[in-house]
Amino acid sequence: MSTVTASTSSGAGGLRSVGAEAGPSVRVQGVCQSFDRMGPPVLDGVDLTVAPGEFLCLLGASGCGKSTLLNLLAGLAEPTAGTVDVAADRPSLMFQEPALLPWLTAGGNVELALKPRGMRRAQRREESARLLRLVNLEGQSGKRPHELSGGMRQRVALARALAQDSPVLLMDEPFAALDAITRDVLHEELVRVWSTQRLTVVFVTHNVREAVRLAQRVVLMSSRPGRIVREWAVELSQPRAIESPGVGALATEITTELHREISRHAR
Amino acid sequence: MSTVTASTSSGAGGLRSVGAEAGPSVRVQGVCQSFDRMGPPVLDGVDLTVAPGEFLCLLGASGCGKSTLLNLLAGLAEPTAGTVDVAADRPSLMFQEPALLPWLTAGGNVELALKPRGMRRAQRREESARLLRLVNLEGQSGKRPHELSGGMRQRVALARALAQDSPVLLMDEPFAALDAITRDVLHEELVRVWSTQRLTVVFVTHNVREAVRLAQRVVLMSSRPGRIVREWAVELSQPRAIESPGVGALATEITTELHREISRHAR
Amino acid sequence: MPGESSTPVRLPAGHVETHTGQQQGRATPGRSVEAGLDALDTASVARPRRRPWHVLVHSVLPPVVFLAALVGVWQLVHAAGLKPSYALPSPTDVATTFWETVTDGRAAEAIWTSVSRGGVGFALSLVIGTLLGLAMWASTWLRAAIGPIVSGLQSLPSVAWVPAAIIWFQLTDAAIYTVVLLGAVPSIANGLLTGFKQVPPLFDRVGRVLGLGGLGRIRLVLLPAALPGYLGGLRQGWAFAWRSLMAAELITYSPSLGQGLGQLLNIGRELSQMSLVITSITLILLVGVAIELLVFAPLERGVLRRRGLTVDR
Amino acid sequence: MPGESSTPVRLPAGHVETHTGQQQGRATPGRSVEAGLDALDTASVARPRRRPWHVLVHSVLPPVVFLAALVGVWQLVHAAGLKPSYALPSPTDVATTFWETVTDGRAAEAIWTSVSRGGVGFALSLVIGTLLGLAMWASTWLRAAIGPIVSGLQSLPSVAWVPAAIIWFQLTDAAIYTVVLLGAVPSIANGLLTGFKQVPPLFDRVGRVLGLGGLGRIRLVLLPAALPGYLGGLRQGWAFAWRSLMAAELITYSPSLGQGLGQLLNIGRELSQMSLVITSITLILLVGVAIELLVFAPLERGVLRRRGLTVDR
Amino acid sequence: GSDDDTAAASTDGGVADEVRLGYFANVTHAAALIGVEQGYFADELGDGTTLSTQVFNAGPDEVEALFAGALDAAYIGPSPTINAYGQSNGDAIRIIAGAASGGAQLVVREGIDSPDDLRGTTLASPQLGNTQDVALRTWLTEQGLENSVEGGGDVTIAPTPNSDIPNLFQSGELDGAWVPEPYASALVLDAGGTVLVNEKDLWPDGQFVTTHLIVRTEFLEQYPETVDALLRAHVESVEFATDDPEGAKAAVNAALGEAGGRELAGPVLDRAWSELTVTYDPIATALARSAENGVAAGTTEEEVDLEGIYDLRPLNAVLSDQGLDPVTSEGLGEE
Ligand SMILES: Nc1ncnc2c1ncn2[C@@H]1O[C@H](COP(=O)(O)OP(=O)(O)OP(=O)(O)O)[C@@H](O)[C@H]1O
Ligand SMILES: Nc1ncnc2c1ncn2[C@@H]1O[C@H](COP(=O)(O)OP(=O)(O)OP(=O)(O)O)[C@@H](O)[C@H]1O
Ligand SMILES: [Mg+2]
Ligand SMILES: [Mg+2]
Repeated sequence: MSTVTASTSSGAGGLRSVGAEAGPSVRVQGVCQSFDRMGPPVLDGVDLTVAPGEFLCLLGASGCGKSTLLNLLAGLAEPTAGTVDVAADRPSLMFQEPALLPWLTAGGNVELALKPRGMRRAQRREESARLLRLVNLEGQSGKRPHELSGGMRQRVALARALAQDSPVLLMDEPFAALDAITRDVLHEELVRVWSTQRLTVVFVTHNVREAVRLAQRVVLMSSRPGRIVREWAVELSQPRAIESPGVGALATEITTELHREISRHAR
Repeated sequence: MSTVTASTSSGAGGLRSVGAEAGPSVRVQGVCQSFDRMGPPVLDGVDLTVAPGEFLCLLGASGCGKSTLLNLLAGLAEPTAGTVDVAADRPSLMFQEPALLPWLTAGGNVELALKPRGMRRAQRREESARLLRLVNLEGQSGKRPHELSGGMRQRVALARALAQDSPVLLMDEPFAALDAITRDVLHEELVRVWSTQRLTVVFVTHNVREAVRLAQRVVLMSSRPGRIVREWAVELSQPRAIESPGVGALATEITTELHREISRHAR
Repeated sequence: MPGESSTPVRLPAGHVETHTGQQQGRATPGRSVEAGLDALDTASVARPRRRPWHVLVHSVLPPVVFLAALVGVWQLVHAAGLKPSYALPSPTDVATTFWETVTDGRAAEAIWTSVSRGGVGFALSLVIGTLLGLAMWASTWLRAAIGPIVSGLQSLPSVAWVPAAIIWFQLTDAAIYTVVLLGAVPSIANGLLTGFKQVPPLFDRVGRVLGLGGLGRIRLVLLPAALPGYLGGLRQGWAFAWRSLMAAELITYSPSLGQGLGQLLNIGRELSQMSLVITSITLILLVGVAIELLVFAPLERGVLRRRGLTVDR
Repeated sequence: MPGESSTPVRLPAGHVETHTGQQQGRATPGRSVEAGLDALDTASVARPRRRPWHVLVHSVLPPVVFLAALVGVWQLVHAAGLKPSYALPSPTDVATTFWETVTDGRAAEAIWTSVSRGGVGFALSLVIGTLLGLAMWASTWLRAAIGPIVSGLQSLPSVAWVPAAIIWFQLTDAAIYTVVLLGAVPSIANGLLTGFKQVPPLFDRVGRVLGLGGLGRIRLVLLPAALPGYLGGLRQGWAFAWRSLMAAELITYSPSLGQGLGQLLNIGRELSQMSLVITSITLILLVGVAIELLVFAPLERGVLRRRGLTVDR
Repeated sequence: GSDDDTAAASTDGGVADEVRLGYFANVTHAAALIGVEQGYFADELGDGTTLSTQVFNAGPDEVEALFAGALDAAYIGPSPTINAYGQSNGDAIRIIAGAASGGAQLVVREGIDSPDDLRGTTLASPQLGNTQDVALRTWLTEQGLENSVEGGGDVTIAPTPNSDIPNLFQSGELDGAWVPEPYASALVLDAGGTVLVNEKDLWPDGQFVTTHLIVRTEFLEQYPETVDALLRAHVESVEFATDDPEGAKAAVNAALGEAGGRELAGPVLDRAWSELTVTYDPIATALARSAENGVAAGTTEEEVDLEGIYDLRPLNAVLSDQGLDPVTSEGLGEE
């Protein structure tokens, strides 16, 4: 299904040309997902709409279904019920694990994402070097995944996701393995790329401050079953510092709510 | 080497009986490690001593050699130069990735760590259920790794590490994939287990607040080459709240230093 | 500060990609090229239990259609007279011979003789091959000493062993088993080694960190990790065992040893009786297919499913 | 607030485990049981380049010792007179025959004939088997239709094909290649399929997320991911090809086809000349070992090393 | 089969507990087939000795089994016999009787009427260096047609297993074949071939050896009484075959079926039978000449010294007991 090209009637118009006024970038309606017939569904009636160019952060307890939802958005699975619409030929997804191909070098992994874009060899090499520089991995492009540290692998995966140049970017805890400083740098880069290229970003994280630092909207999911339970619009202006009081205040509020939500369900 | 049983002269005395007064639990002296003869060494003259029962947090930029150092402590690799002494038959190590065995269920993975302890089957089952309950995974013991979320896998790995019941516990970013609430709960559990069982813990994290929340001593590593550059003794009393001002203040100090350290080397 | 900013907006048709739970998009024309590949991709999503007609259409029909086509082509070639009928008998001739062979009990006897020999030989090879593989894994010295020879042995034709086997074991079942063992053991040992070599080193390190000794690591970590590759080795090992058995059966026939499929085939050849040759080939093939379907395919499916490797594709 | 709390303390001997960079702990007695296993474990750590005598001791010596032991046992058995010397010739007899065969050029001719046939046959099988494997992977229907039959074909002895091949292609090289193809193609196709099945589904999903089409995913993701398993399949495929070739050569002899190793073996058997039989077996084995050492072992080592799978154990 | 090398010695030394007899499921081994089918062997061996039979597909396999001590006596063709004798330096085996003679022909496709027509053709023989192969090469050379083991010359000789010859002949791949019975008859009757040369015509008295009865030397020395019993049964079979051809043919066909083979079609069996002579005479002259021819034809490197290959004393004793004429070894062994 990942290669579905517009299954609805009139097949006109490039998919990339979806403007802000054209409709939401992502629309999830009444989506349910269960993995075994016996247990409770993992997702149960999720409704979510993301406007083009919006930066959305998804929060929720561990195991509540965030990755499952991203998989559905990326078209890697079919929902058991409900519909998922994504206004992109192929949304780019950064998996929770780095998911690098072990037989390719760091550079090779990034270049692989450039191939479907029809780039020539030399151009690919150049672009992948630029992206690796962006994620602070200059000069590491010849290393194979098993020779990289955990955080370095995650950064290669980030570079690969950016290489796809898709208007919709789905990210599953992309900065979990990075030190505070590197992460700060990448936060800045991500915000820059997002605003200049008008990307639609769905960003999963466990770091509430990070969510507030980045997002225009923060969405909280409940667990067992996974549903959208709360939303916050973040009206702070960019750039925001992650340790700023404004971010801290909203983060505290969200954490409290998260705490309440989790204590209601989890145990 | 991992199964070396005291290669030095007098083979008397149980290894587990090393008391606080007996000497350091971990001693690293002038350790160098390089992976290829050409490039600069990853670790270059690392000296580190950890007292029995001490809780030490290791901070450092992504790729500075923290995991490499833990591997050396766990006896999974030999240093290119220098000596590594660990006062434990077999230190328990939680890898940066969950490293679960895919053909075993969550429970089976935990039970595997109980086998070398000579437990009977029924006892193993019981103990693994207890540990999974500890990490908030009650009732998930029959699931296989590929059916678990990222955070759940990490928690199974934590349960497995605890199952080993070794006096030395090495942890490589164990809570990176967990939501704030679950992590708080596990922080408490870890501190409880550590203080009741007088464990020696070496804990790698990128979350400076987490480090201050948990550690007695925080150690900062430089990168390229990896060396110990700064230490802080944390004199706050346990239990500490991760969002408490005391933790925040020290965390800010450490972050500043980390920032300085990283800007000196990284770029 | 919190506020619901998600006002539903109409989606312009044709500009969005839709995935629905009803999978109705699947049949859209133009996708059929990729459908074959894509239909296999969605593993681990709950799906309705396969109904009987589904099994029929997807598992039983294809081989039947294929076989029917094969027989059809054969009949056509026969009818066209490209080859004289003693060289290429007609399907009906073969069916008659086949039926005779089955009804007069020779088929059952031959199958039983061969399969029981093959089973015993393979079981022995399994034990010896696995032990040899383990020993070669554990000892670098042994691996250096006999590794290339074991691989070389794999490429020695079974007939090469026949004289040696006869010299040592005379015309007994032992000689036949020797030939079978020499055919299958290297393949199984090599399969195990190949499986071991592909085990991610992380698993072995996990075993060491958990305090498992060398043997414990092999038993609890390495062997299960290498299982998929090892199964592949077993499958090939069976093929070697079975083929070696056929070669061994060609040497001699003795009432006391019973008449196996290999001998049946040889009789067909000796008598230049193509329909008997084809009948024997069909019987040998049937046994091979049955072993595959009853033993290896379910084993493999079980192993792969247990570790979340895609089976449904 | 910061303070150095790390005062070095004397470590009590015997209570700590020591890893040193000099690896001097390795030779400690009492560890020898595990040493074999452990010595293999420390992959990916820089080590000094192997010196020539090291290569000699660890790679050349073991097989030489093993072969010497084998010849020694053989000589003993011969000297003990358990078997008459026409049944079990002495090592010297065989050495003489071997030397004659080599010096009069028959060995070189036979090896060249067989290896060139084997090479061509295997190259063909490689192409056909890979394409067949890919087709079976891509189409569920095809897999259901011919999957079990392909597996069954693997267990059909090559001799079964000889009459059919001769009828269709007469006594030409084509008949020989047919037999070789029928032996090797199923094995290669199955090896590829097995390799594909073991590819972690994550890799395929990565390919899909990156926007690669079905063919792109196969070429850029699936094939490289399955490479280690596929290589195993090729190795077995070669074994099948080579054994089938020997079978074909044993049966078809024609001056126009040249004389291969299989025919040499057959002549030995026809003339009841055990020393020629053993010479041919040795030659066949040598070729097998050479192919393993020159082709498959380096290939496998390269593939495994590139993806950080432990090679040094 | 049996577990021990040499059939365990019984008390009186002359009688074996078991005798392991090998033969082919082929009409040229008619003596063996009849003897087993009619129970002659079992009767003569008596209760003290068990008969176990092994059916082989090829001479070399049979020789290997003899060498290995897995077989005590065997019906076998002359060329494997000579090889076995030569390779063991005259140790391993002895010929104790003949079993069949004649029955080999050069059958060619239509249109070949004289040796000259053979120029440029491909002819088959059953096996490189076997009796028919040597005969074919010798005859071609006598006719002035060049041929060689390596190929080339006026006629190409393609050694091909008997069983594959009819198909190849019919498909036009072969122009002819020098084959033994029943393949010659099958070629003539089923494949439309014509006989260009009948090997009979090339030998004095039309007699040349096709099948022998041989035993392991050790067995012969250890169990003379058992060997006598074997020979008595063998002579009985031969007598039956000559006295009652119809009964013999039926017995052969039945035995073929029982030995795992298929019965021959009536006409083929009739023709084969008429070409073949079942006899206990080993026809020693022919064996010697056949060995010489082998060297001349280039299929044997050095001539095997046949001196001592025969031990016909037991056979002659049996024959004289029954009032039959003795046979001769032509100086190649004991009589
Ligand atoms: N293939 C599968 N088979 C069965 N259950 C699954 C499968 N994949 C996910 N689940 C279950 O679905 C639930 C949600 O998983 P998911 O990975 O979406 O969580 P998550 O929100 O991403 O958690 P985390 O923050 O820990 O990554 C979990 O309870 C998990 O056990
Ligand atoms: N097997 C290897 N071969 C070559 N280089 C390696 C290997 N393992 C690690 N390295 C290099 O060593 C350095 C340190 O790696 P390490 O995994 O110890 O970092 P880390 O401090 O754990 O980083 P992170 O916080 O990102 O996990 C990295 O630059 C990495 O590229
Ligand atoms: Mg997740
Ligand atoms: Mg690390």
